[in-house]
Amino acid sequence: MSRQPSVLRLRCPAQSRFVASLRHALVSFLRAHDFKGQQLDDVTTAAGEALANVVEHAYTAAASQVDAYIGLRANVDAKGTLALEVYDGGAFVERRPTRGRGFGLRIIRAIAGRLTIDTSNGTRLRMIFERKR
Amino acid sequence: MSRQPSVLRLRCPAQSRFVASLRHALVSFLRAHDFKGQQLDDVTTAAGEALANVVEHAYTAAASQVDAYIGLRANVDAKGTLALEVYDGGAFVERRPTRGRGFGLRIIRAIAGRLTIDTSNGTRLRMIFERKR
Amino acid sequence: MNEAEPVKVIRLTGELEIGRKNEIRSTLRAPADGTPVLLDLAGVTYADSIALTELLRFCAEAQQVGQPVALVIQTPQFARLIQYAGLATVFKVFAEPAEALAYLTESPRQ
Amino acid sequence: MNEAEPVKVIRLTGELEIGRKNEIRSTLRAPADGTPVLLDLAGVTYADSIALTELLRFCAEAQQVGQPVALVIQTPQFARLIQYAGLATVFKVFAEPAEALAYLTESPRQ
Ligand SMILES: Nc1ncnc2c1ncn2[C@@H]1O[C@H](COP(=O)(O)OP(=O)(O)O)[C@@H](O)[C@H]1O
Ligand SMILES: Nc1ncnc2c1ncn2[C@@H]1O[C@H](COP(=O)(O)OP(=O)(O)O)[C@@H](O)[C@H]1O
Repeated sequence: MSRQPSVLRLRCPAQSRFVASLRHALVSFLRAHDFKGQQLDDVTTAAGEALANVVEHAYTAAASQVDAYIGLRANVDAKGTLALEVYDGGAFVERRPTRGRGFGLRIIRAIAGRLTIDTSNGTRLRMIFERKR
Repeated sequence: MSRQPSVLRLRCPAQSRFVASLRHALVSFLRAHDFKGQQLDDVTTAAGEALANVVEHAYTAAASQVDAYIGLRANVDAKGTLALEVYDGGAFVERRPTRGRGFGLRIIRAIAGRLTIDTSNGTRLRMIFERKR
Repeated sequence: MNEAEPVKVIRLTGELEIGRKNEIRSTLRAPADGTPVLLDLAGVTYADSIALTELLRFCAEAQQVGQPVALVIQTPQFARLIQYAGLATVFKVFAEPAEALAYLTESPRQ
Repeated sequence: MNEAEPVKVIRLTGELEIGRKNEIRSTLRAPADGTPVLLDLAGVTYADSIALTELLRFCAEAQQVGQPVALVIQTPQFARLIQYAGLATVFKVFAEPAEALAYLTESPRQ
């Protein structure tokens, strides 16, 4: 077991073609830290939804010259607890739920034990996962 | 093509079991940025050697309580040029070449167009790769 | 399965995610004639809510022309995604193609 | 290949890298009796210099007991790694198992 924290940080243009590889990089990192099975799937699913939301919503109102990026930060501490953050420099879009949409945050809420959404400066989702053994 | 730079940063305990997944995470990131074929292999090989050197050498003289970490940073700029850094907080070990050893830096030199090794504060290898198309 | 009631098989494999949205959308086109559709998703390794939205749209279009749709899903991540999204009762999901086929060709429908 | 000259096959697959150092070391043990060894590395997907060091050690041990060793390598990354390390003339590398076998069983050796 590792005593020090491990950190993965990724920053990419907020384009759909980068989402899969951000997810793959996260999976590689989590596997090395003994995440597996359903928990590995669930964390990956939640990350995928948060990343897709950045691509789909964060920069819709932004000027085209803006630096439209997605950020991801995964921190595994000495106890194996994962803090996962997905963030952007865009603007959160308040919206009424529409039929056939609005699954992303619902899925994330179903998975993440603790979720905070900070929209004070872009959008930052923070999810905490205790490692299951 | 992305206009903004993309960055992957990883930090893990300097243990051999993390090296493969750091490499996998790098491969995922590079694939998304259109690295492929021999160049993708070569960059991966160079990164693997640099990471292995940190595990094998950087902290051999260090006290056991030291925060023995490996760092990796990959930056792809708007032109597609990759700056790859592998760094640690240990001490570079000057050594005479031994038979049957000493391949790591030789392999890295054969691959990296531009290589700098900064040993002023831990060891930091910096390699630059122009993207081949 | 008899000649009178053929089944159209639509297959998607790999990762059904945001980067493949257009491809998923164009693959999921309902035949206009009401032929039952077996959506073979057994080879899907990962799915996200973008894929779910396309599947929902496809099933709604199919329902409008009275076309039954059965999904074959074997990937735990995908099956759980549908649960988490609250869509468990919306899709007709089967683990085995034979079960899906039986549903499409044998069950009585109005 | 005849009864008088059997060939021992040692196979390693996947990623031959620092995380598997101990496993690679214990797999690469030279038989003491001089039996020719076919090192089947066709299924290797990646190799690093840690693996090269173990291969070198194995080949040196084999040479001491007059035991010929042929490597089967098909992965471009692995083949190039050997070039970059300056070891192209040190290992007997073949792309096909049949070629390696022919070398081990047919070529005249002192
Ligand atoms: N990163 C983000 N930036 C801006 N708005 C967001 C972001 N994430 C979510 N939202 C807002 O929250 C709404 C609900 O998101 P979600 O539940 O994922 O559903 P959907 O993406 O299908 O609309 C989105 O429609 C959007 O208005
Ligand atoms: N990150 C590092 N920290 C400390 N020493 C290093 C590091 N990388 C390389 N070295 C030194 O450089 C030497 C040569 O490295 P290398 O060419 O990879 O060969 P090898 O690892 O087989 O010794 C090492 O033996 C070590 O003394």
